[in-house]
Amino acid sequence: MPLTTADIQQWIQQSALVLHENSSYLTQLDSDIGDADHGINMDRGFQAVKMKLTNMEPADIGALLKLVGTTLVSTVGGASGPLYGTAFLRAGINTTGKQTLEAEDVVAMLDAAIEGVKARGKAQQGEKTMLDALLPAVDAARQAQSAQVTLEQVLQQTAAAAENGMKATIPMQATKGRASYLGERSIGHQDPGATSSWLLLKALADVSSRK
Amino acid sequence: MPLTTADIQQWIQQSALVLHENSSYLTQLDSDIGDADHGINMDRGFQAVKMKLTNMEPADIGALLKLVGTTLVSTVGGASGPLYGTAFLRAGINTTGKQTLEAEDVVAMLDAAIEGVKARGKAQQGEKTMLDALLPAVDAARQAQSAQVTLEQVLQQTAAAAENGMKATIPMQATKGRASYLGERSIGHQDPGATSSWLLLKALADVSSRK
Amino acid sequence: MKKLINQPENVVKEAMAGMAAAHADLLRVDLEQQIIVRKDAPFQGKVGVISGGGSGHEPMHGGFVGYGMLDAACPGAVFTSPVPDQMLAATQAVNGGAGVLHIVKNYTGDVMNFEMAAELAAAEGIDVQSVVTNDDVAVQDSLYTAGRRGVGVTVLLEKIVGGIAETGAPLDQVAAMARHVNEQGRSMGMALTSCTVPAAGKPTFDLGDDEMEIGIGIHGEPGRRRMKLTTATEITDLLTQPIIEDLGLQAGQQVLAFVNGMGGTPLMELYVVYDALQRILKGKHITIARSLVGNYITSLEMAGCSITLLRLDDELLRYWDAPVHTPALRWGR
Amino acid sequence: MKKLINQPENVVKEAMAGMAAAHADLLRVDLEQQIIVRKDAPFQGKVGVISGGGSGHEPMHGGFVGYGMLDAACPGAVFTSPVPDQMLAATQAVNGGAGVLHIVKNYTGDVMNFEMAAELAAAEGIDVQSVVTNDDVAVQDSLYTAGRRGVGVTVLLEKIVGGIAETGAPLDQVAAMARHVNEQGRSMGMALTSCTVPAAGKPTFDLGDDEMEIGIGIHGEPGRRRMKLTTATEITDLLTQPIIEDLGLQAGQQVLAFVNGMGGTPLMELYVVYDALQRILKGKHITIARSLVGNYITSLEMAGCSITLLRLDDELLRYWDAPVHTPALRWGR
Ligand SMILES: Nc1ncnc2c1ncn2[C@@H]1O[C@H](COP(=O)(O)OP(=O)(O)O)[C@@H](O)[C@H]1O
Ligand SMILES: Nc1ncnc2c1ncn2[C@@H]1O[C@H](COP(=O)(O)OP(=O)(O)O)[C@@H](O)[C@H]1O
Ligand SMILES: [Mg+2]
Ligand SMILES: [Mg+2]
Ligand SMILES: [Mg+2]
Ligand SMILES: [Mg+2]
Repeated sequence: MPLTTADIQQWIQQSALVLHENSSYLTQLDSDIGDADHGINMDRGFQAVKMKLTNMEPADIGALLKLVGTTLVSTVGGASGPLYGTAFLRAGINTTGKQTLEAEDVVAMLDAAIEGVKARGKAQQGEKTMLDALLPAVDAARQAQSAQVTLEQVLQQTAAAAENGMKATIPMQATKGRASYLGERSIGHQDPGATSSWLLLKALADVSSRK
Repeated sequence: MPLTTADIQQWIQQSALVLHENSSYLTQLDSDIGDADHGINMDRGFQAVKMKLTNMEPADIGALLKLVGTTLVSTVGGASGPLYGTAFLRAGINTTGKQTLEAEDVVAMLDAAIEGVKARGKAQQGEKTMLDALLPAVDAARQAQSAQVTLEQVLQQTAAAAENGMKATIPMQATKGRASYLGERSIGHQDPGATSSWLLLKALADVSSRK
Repeated sequence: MKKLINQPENVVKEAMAGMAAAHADLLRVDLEQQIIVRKDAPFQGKVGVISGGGSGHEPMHGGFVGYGMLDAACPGAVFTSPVPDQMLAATQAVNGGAGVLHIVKNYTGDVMNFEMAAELAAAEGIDVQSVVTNDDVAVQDSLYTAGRRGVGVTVLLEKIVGGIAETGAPLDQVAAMARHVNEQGRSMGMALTSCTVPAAGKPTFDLGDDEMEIGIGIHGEPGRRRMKLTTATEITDLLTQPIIEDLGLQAGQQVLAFVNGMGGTPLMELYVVYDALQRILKGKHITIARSLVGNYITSLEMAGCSITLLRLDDELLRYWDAPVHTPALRWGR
Repeated sequence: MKKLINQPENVVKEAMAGMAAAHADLLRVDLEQQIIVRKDAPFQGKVGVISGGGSGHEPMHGGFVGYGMLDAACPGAVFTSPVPDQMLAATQAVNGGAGVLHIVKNYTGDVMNFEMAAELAAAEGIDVQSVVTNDDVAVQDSLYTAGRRGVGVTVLLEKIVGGIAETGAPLDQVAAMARHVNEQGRSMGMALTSCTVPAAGKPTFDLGDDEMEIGIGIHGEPGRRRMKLTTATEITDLLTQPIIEDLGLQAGQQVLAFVNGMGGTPLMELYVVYDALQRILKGKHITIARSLVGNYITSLEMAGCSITLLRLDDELLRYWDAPVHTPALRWGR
């Protein structure tokens, strides 16, 4: 079963919930190698998104995701604001006018989102950023989709790959973002942005499973 | 045996030693009801006195005590500087030209010193200040002297009365000096200035005993 | 104890040396006599204005030496009144024949040391008058205390009195203005944390994680009472109401509102307190004609703040607005 | 957490409201758009100069808005870059037709948000140039980092660039001056204690009683290395040598020496550090032509300091000395 606009709405609501619940955890991760605000930033952004969504009912998935993107840009700040903001904006542009997403649409959407993150942040895989969760995730999505499994399974494998990617940031030395200032002292800590990326993709898989 | 100029020199040196050793203790007492500097102040003053005395040999007891007084005024600051400074100055004036002190001279000297403290600080007995050690001490000295005991015994009873007076400051509510700002919260703490007064009089008794 | 110092016993001297180097255009610092003097003092025919007190309250007083404020300051050891020798040297250094005003904060030690200095200066034929500030409403002004402490008003008074002295007003008038400012102002302070006297090496008092001290002075003395920590708005109210009452401030009157940091509290929080204060005053129809927000009379690294209100009249306003050029306060030139 | 605040989520707004009330003569504070604008902006024909960054660094940047310095500031959440909407609103508010300079500290978030704002402003036909400050020698400027952080030089740059903008210089020249200042300055900082982000509620890092962090930024990030606490003189040396080397400072050159407090360190200690600094420079025959000592770019209540040296030429000196009138820096008027 493809994802509908309502499912994507669900995803965003679920993301807001999960980020709210994990706000202290993300901030704690950011204390270790950053400035102790990542959870606060993400929570502020997604609470603003929730507020926005009580007042309007976007017509399609593209409109919805664009709204999420512009709201995040306008409320998150820091590094994660422009990055996640651009990701959702690009995802929205990629899905303009769509009411449903099949597995291949999801792959295309993730691709577009991640291209946005790369363009904005100029980071590559292995620099200990959210891309280390996102890039393996979209690779896994692509593989699963070409293996013709169900959409639910695609999304579960995507989330699993994000989780592995997130964990793989622990031994990395950061060379982008605030953690890079620490040099070798950044090694041994999990990247907060990679963690929030996993939480977002996990929320999408969970929504799809619950259908 | 009367106290000689050398004995008074001894007393001042012994006082410098005792105040140095008790500097943290006095400062701790002053932390509780003041501003955590009484030990530091007294130590600074008596170290300056010691320095002065390495360079000059006052001709008589009066000259010696005046030198102590002016040095304390110039180096201690705070409340205790003018008070102890005036006390030693008045003691010095009272003993001008003297090479020895009999018991009655000691009583007269203490009287003069304490009059100086009262004139400068305008406090009375029971206000939780150094006077609560000094006034009972001079009373005890006067009584002992009229009882015709030895000078050593006079000084021991003087010091004992100072110690009792010092302890008696614990239940008092301060109405003079910095501790008075605390109102009832000053109750239950021993006054730092009364403590340093006892240490000074104890040092005098010890010097006399050691003769 | 974590401080940017070398030996505790040298901190005052080294800080003075730093001031001397940083403000050579404004100040003459005499490390021997331990006084900070306006570079171009004394001025013939101008009343010299000096102040002094224990160190650890920076920028007060050394940071207030300069055009339109103090002619000299005498820093004592940390939290310890300076000694008469310093005050006498400062008095001599700024005496331009029109006499010298001693601005003294009401603490037993400060009062007694300045008294001795005034006696010595008088013996030299220098005309000295002393004004004692005692604006802290946290202390009852009764027989049972050493009287109210001099706190925040001292800063405002030094500025205003320095302003009138700059006009060439005679000593009587300068001293009268000082007494007038002191009468028109009241303060109260609170602490979130203690402070550590360098030579003592540990905090003067201990405060629980959820506690604050209300009615503290500026020497790390404990306050009148300990309370559970509450919001900035409630704290501001706790400090402001006694001031308003004691000053008898009425609707329609105008004040200078001064939110002072104790040294360890960030400016952001002081502005939060100022916001609460201005709402309280607005509610009572008291006009804030001038304001001052920042660390001006501190207590080493203590976290906390004090609030001072000074009732303004045209004259106070004029001398507050008059040009001033010191390391810590500067405007109009 | 012990702070003078109400709810952590309101602290930035309430501090802005406090600033609005305290500095109504200088500032227009828009709590809706979350920008602080010079009261009389925009000025026809004058380049608008704006800056912005996370809150918690007060007085930077809001305290630097006024004559001769910034035309507007955009405060973000604590330690979080503001969002493009704020920057765009500030850009619009100060655009007097001669274009707008964005002063951006080099942090990934700040750079990206300002980039987006500049794109939006360009789309509206506003001429925008951006200058990124990156003066922190604690960070290696290499492929392996996000580049050096913008720290103390930002304060000096905002003053000097504000000075030249006030003369009516065109955008190209104002931007070139900004790049020049950035090239001539370097900084390094250290912390004795951590700080606590209000919304996080506990210290960002833990530091032993005898430890310090060397090479910290201004966001409570841990530094490059942890060391045993040592004397002010040695700490000053640790911070100053890399700056001198990196700037290639030579005997006979003149500098502006800036000792900055991180928020929780008393002024007395900053002067002790300044004294150590001036002795080091004197030993190398480098002349301190101007100085600045105080809390100007802070990290909440963190105890510690940073040192900035800016090599001066006649032009920099002229614009540094030019009149300025902001809440936090004022001279010449
Ligand atoms: N250049 C970049 N590209 C991709 N992600 C980045 C980049 N820089 C930082 N990030 C991500 O942003 C996260 C930090 O976000 P956040 O704490 O909200 O912002 P800030 O660092 O401005 O405080 C990091 O954990 C990292 O995953
Ligand atoms: N008016 C006074 N008369 C007599 N002794 C006083 C008076 N005021 C204070 N003292 C004494 O001074 C002591 C404090 O001295 P110190 O701590 O050196 O000065 P300060 O209070 O200025 O810090 C008190 O403990 C008290 O005994
Ligand atoms: Mg962060
Ligand atoms: Mg004391
Ligand atoms: Mg004292
Ligand atoms: Mg941040």
